[in-house]
Amino acid sequence: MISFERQHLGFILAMLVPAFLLLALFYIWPATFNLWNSFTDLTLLSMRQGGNFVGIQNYVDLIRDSGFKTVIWNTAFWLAFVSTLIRLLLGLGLALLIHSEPVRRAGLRTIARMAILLPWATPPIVAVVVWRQFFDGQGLFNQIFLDLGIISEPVAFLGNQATVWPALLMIITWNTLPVVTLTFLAALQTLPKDLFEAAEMDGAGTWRKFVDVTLPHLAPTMVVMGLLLVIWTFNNFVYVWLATGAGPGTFTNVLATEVFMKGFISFELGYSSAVGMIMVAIMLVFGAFYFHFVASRNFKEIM
Amino acid sequence: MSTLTLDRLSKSFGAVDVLHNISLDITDGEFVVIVGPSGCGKSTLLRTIAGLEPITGGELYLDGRPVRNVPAAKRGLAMVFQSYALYPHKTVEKNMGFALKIAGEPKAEIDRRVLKAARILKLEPLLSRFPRELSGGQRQRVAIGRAIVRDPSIFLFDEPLSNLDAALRAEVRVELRQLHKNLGATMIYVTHDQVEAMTLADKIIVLKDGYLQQVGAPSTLYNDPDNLFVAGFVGSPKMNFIPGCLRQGTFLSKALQTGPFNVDMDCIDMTVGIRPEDISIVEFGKGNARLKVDVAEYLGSQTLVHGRLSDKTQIIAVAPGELKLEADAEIDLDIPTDKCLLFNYEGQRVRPDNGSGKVERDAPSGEKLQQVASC
Amino acid sequence: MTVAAVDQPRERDYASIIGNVFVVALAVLAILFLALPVVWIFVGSFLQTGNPISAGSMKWTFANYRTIIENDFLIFIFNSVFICIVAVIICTALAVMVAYAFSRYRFPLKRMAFASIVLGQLFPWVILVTPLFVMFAKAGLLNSYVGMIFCYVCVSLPFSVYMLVGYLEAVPRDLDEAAAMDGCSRVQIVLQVVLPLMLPGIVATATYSFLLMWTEYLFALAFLTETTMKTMPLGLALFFGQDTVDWGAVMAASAATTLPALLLFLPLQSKLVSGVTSGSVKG
Amino acid sequence: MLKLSGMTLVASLLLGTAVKAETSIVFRYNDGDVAVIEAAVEEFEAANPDIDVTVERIAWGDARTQFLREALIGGGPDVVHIAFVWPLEMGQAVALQPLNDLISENGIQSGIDDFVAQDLFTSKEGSIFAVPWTTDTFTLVYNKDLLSEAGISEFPSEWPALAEASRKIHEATGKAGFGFSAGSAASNVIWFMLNYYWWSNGHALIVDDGAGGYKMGITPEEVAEGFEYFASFMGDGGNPDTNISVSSWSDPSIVNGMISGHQAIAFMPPATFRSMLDTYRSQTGSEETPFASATIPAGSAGGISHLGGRSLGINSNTKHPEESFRLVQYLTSKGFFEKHLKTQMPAQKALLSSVDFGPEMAGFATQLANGRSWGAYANPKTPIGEMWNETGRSFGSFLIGQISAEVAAQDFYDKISGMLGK
Repeated sequence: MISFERQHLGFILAMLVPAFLLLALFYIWPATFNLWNSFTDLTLLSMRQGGNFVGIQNYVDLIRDSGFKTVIWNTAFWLAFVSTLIRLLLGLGLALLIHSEPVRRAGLRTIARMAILLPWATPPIVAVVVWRQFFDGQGLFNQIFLDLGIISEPVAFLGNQATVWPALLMIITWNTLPVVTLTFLAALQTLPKDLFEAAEMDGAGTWRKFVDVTLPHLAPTMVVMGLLLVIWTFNNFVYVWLATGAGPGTFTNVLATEVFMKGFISFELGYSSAVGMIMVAIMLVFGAFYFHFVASRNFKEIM
Repeated sequence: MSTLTLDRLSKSFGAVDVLHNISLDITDGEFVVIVGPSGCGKSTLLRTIAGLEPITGGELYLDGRPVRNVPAAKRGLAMVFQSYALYPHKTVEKNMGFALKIAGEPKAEIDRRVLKAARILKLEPLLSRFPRELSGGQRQRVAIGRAIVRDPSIFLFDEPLSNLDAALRAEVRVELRQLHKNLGATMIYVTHDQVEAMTLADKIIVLKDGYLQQVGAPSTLYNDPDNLFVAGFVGSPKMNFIPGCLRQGTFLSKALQTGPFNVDMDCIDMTVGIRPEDISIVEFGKGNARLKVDVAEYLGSQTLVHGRLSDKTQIIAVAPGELKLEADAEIDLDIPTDKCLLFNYEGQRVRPDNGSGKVERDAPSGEKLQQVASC
Repeated sequence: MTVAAVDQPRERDYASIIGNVFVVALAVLAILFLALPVVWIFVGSFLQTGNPISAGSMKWTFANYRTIIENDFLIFIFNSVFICIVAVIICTALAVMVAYAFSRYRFPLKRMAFASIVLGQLFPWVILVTPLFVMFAKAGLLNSYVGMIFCYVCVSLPFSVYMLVGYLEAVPRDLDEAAAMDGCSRVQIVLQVVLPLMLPGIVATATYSFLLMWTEYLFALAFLTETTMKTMPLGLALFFGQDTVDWGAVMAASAATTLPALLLFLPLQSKLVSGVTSGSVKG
Repeated sequence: MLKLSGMTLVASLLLGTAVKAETSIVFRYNDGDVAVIEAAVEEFEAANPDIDVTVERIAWGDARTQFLREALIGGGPDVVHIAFVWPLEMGQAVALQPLNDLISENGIQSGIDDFVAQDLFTSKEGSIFAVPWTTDTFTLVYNKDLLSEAGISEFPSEWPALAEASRKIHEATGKAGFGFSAGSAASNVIWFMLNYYWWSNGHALIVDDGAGGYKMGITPEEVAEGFEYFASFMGDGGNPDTNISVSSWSDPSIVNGMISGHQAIAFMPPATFRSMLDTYRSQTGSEETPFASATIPAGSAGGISHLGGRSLGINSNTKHPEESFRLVQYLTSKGFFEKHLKTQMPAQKALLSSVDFGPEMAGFATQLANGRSWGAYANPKTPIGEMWNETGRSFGSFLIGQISAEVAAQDFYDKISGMLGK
C-alpha cells in the first residue's frame, strides 16, 4: 500500500476520474432527478407541462395504500428471505453432493459441473419462457403429476395462491443456483485436509465432521453469499414481472414491479419515484450493513 | 558502487513516526547490515533508501547528490525482496533481464549480462524455468541474480534469507559474503537475525522503535555496546543482566557484589551485563555468585547452564565440554568484574574510564540516595 | 465424504452401499433438474411447434430458425455482440484502473469511494430508466451504440471493480515494487506485471459483465426503438405479439440467445469457479 | 428482407446519413405482418421518390409508454401506429399533433367522416389527433364438432346460455368449454369481456356526465355481478383453473386447445383467429375447419362489443408533417387495403362494406356492426391501460380467493372513481 503523497495525485486521479465520472452521470444525476420527482405529481402525460410540487404526498399515499404492505411483505419475506434461504440450502446440498466421494467415483462430477453452467448461461427472460411452459395447464408438470395420479385436475401453478410463490421461487432458484453452488464448491475445495484428519483422530463420524469442520469452514462464504443473493434478488424485477406480471391479482407484487407498474403502466412518475426512493433507502441500509460486515472485512487491506 | 549518506532522515505514516532523525554514512564497498526487532523500522529504512517510500524529513544523498525526489527506478539501486518478488509469468531468464529490457538495452547485451550473472550464481540450467518450478533456494538465487544483472551502485536486501531453512541459510550466508567480496559492491542488508548481522556485516546498524541505537563493526557492538538494547540484541546466547545498585564504585545486589568500578557515582538503578561465555563455574564456595540450576543444555563443545541467582535473576553460563548437572543443583559462579558492563537506569552504558557516568548527569534524588546507602 | 450419516459398525457396509446409491441417484436428479430446461429449449427450437410434448407428432424442422432470421435476428445478434464486447472491454479496462488505485494507493476519501462502489452494486436500476431516458434524449443517445455502451459499462462497473480488487489483493505488492526497482513506470507496472498476473481474474470479471449485459432487457427496451439497433432479448420479446405468439420462433430465439453465453462459459468453467472464490466473495 | 435491412445497416454504418438528399421519415409499426407493411412502404417510396421511409417496430406491450416518453421529450418516430384509445391522451399530452389542417388541405380517402369511432380521435375542442386505420373487435369462436357432441345446436345468444353451454360441454365431453385467460396482467381478456357484459346489460364503466365531465356509469354491485358471472366459468363451469395463470388471448393453452379439439369456445380478435385457422390447416392439411365465429351473447341492451383497432398519428415533433401525412394518406387508401393489407379490416365504412371475410370470419363482420366505441372511456383522467390493469388485478384477487367479489368490486370501483375525481 502506497501512502498518499502529492506526487501520486495525478496518477490516482487518472485511474479514478474516468470511471467515477461515468458512474456519477449514470447513477447520481438520475437518482437526484428521481428524488425530486418523488415530491411532485408528475405523470408521463404531464411531462411537457411538468409536475406540481406536492411535498411528501406520494409517500403518505403509499404508506396508506393497503396493497403496499403486501408489496413490502412479498419483497422482504418471499424474495429476500425465503428465496435466499432456499438457494443457500440447495446450493450447499448440491455442492456437497458434487463434492462427495460416490459421485466422484460414479464419474458424475464433471458432468454435474457442466450441468451447473447450463442455467447460468440462460438469460432470465429465456428461463421464464421455458418454466412458464413447464408450469402451463398442459405443461410438463401437470402431465407428470396427472400421470402419477398426484393430482386429478391440472393445476395453474402460476395462478394459484398456494403454488404461485413456490413456482416463482423455483424459476429464480433454477436460474441463479449455479453461482451459489459454484461458490460453495470452490470453498469446499479449500477445506483443510488436516482438520479432517484431526477430527478423525478425535473419533468424529461423518456427521460430526460435517458439523464441526465443514460447516464452520463454509460459514463465512454462506454469510457473504446470503447477503449477495438478497441484494441481487431484491433489485431484480425480471423474474416476477415476466413470470406472473405481479399476479394473480397483485398477489406476487414486489417493490421492483410496483415501481414498474406505477411508472410504466399507470404513468404516475411521481408516485413511482417515491416507491423507487423507498427501495433506495432500504438498499442504503442494507448496503451499509453489507459494507460494514463484508466488504470492509474482505478488503481491510485496502481500507 | 557508491556512498550513501542519510541526513536526519525521518519518515512517518500519517501520525505515526516510524523513523526518527536517522543520520549515517555508508561508504563505498561496505557490507552494511541493518538489524533490529520486527517493527523497529528497518524495512522502512531500506525502502526509503530504495525510493519505494517517500521520506518525510531530512535528506538522502547518493554520491553526494540529493535523491529525495528521485524515483526508485532512477536511483540505480537493486533490491532483493524477502518474498523474492519474482514475476510468476516470466522465466528465470526473463525475470533477470526484465530491468534491462525496460531500460531498452539491446537483446544481445541483455543475454550477455543475464548469462554472466547466471554463471556467477550457477543458475544456467534453470534459465528457461518458471519461478513456480524452482525450490526456495533457487528462487533466492534468481532474486539475487536479478539484482546482479543490473550492475547496481548499491544492493539492497530485505531479509532475503528468512524464507529458507536453517541449513540453507548458513550456506547462502557464506555465498553472499563471497559474492560481496567478488563484486566489491556496496550492500545494505536488513535482518532481524543478529547471527546474520554478525557474520555478514562490515558495519551493523542497530535500530529500535525508529531510533538509531548504535552503528559499528560487529566486534565493537559485541564488546562495547552503547546501551542495554544493543548489548542484549547482539551475541548468542544473550548477555546476562543483573539489576542492582552502585555505591562508591561497588555494584551491589542481593545476588552479587562486585567491584571496584572506576565510576564516580552512586546510583540505585544500575544493571550489570555479563556475557555467558565470560562466566566461569568454579569450585563450590569460591565464586562470587550462587546459581540454582534449572537445566543444562549439552551442545557438544560446550554446555549451556540455565539457572537463577538468589534474587531470581535468570542467568545463562557457558561451560566448556560436557557438564552433568541435576535440576535444582547449586553451583558457584565467578563473574569477573573486568568483563562486567554497567548500564544506568536509562539503559545507557556507563563506561568506567571515560567518565561518561558523571554524577551531575545522573544524579539520583535524595530519597534514592538513601536507598542506595542502605542497599 | 458422504452426507449420509450412518455410523453403525455392523451395518456399515450395507448402509454405506445404500447411502452411496442414494447419493448418486440424488446427483442424477439434480443434473436432470439443471439441464432439462436448456435441453428443452434446444430440442423445442427444432420442432414444428414450440412445445414438444403437446405437439403430438414430433416433426423436426429448421423453420423456426428461418423465421427468426427473416425477422432481423442476425442484426440483433450483431448488435448484441458489438455492444456487449465493446462495453465489456471498456468496463473491464476502467475497472482495472480503479481497482488498481484502490488496492495500491492511499488517498483522501478512499473509504467513501469504495463504499460508493459497493452501493453501486445494490442500486435498483428500474428507477433510473426514466431519468436516463430524458438525459439520453437530450444528448441524442437514444438508438445509439454509444448510449447503450455507456449504460452497460456503468451497470457492470461497480461489480467489476469489486471483483478485481479481490483479485488484485492476491497479487503481491512486492511485485509492483520489484518492477518499480526494475525501472518500470507506473503504467508499465500495470501493463507488464500486474495485468498478466491477474488475467484469470480479468477473464472471470469480463465474463460476468458480458452475461449481465447480454441478458439485459430494461435499458435496451427503453433506449433502443429502431429495429436495426435492437439487441437479442428485445428481438426475443418481439415474437410475443399481442394477438399471436410464435412459440417456435420464441424457442429458436431463446436458443440463439442462450448459445453464445454457453459457448463462452464452458471453456472458462474452471476459471469462473476460482473467480467466484478469490474475487467477489472470498470467505 | 434480411438482405435489405442488412444492406441498410451496412450502408448507414459506412456512409452515415450524409448521402440522403431526400426527406427521411420514420414509421413505427407495432403489429405482425411486417413484411406486408415493408412491401407497401417500398411501393410508397417508389411513388414518392422524395421521401425515404424507415419502418421500425417495438413490441405492442411497450408501444404506448415508449412513444409517449420519446415524443414528450422531443423525439420519436414521425408516423406512429397506435391503438384506438390512445390518440386523445397522446394529443392532450402534446405528443401528437392535430391533423385538421392537413386533412382539410390534402383530403383523405372518401373523407374523414367515413371513418369509424370519430369520438375517440377528436378532442372536445375539435382537434383530430389520429386517423383510424384498421378496425377489429373481439368475438366468440366455436368448435362446432364439440358443440354438437354436447348436444348444442345453436351458438348461445344470451350470457346465461353461454355459461350453460360451457358447463354442458365440459360435463358431456370432459373437454374445456369456454376457455378464456383469467390472468391478472394487463394483457388479459377479462377487461374486454367484462365491458361487453356490462354494456350488453345497459351499463358502462365511464359515462359522460353531460356537463363536459365524466362519471361512473355503474354501481359496485353491478361490477361484482360481472366478476361473479365470469368466475362461474372457472373449474366445473368449463374454463380450466389453469387459465388463471394465462394472460393472453393468444396463449398456446387456448389457441392450441382450440386447434387440438380440447376446448370448445374461445374469445379472440380476428388476427388471432386467422392465425389459429392457418395453424390448423397446416397441421391437418385440410382446408375444412370445425371452427366458426359468432357474435357475443346479448343482454338487456343487445350484444355489444367494442370497436377497437389501430390508428395512425403524427408526432408533434415531426419536421416533415406534409410528408408524414402523405404516408398516412397512402396507408388509408383503398389501394393499400386491396393490394397489401388483406388480413386486416379497414376502418372506413365504405371500404369495410366492400370486403369479403370468408365463412369462418362471418361472426366478426356481424359483430363489428354491433361494436361501440370506447367513448367516454377515452378521457384524460382514466387511461384505458390503467383501467385495464386494475380490472385484471381486482378480478384476479377475487378469483384466487384473496378477497370476495364484493370487496374486489368495491376496491375496483374506488380506484376508478378516484382516478376520475383527480
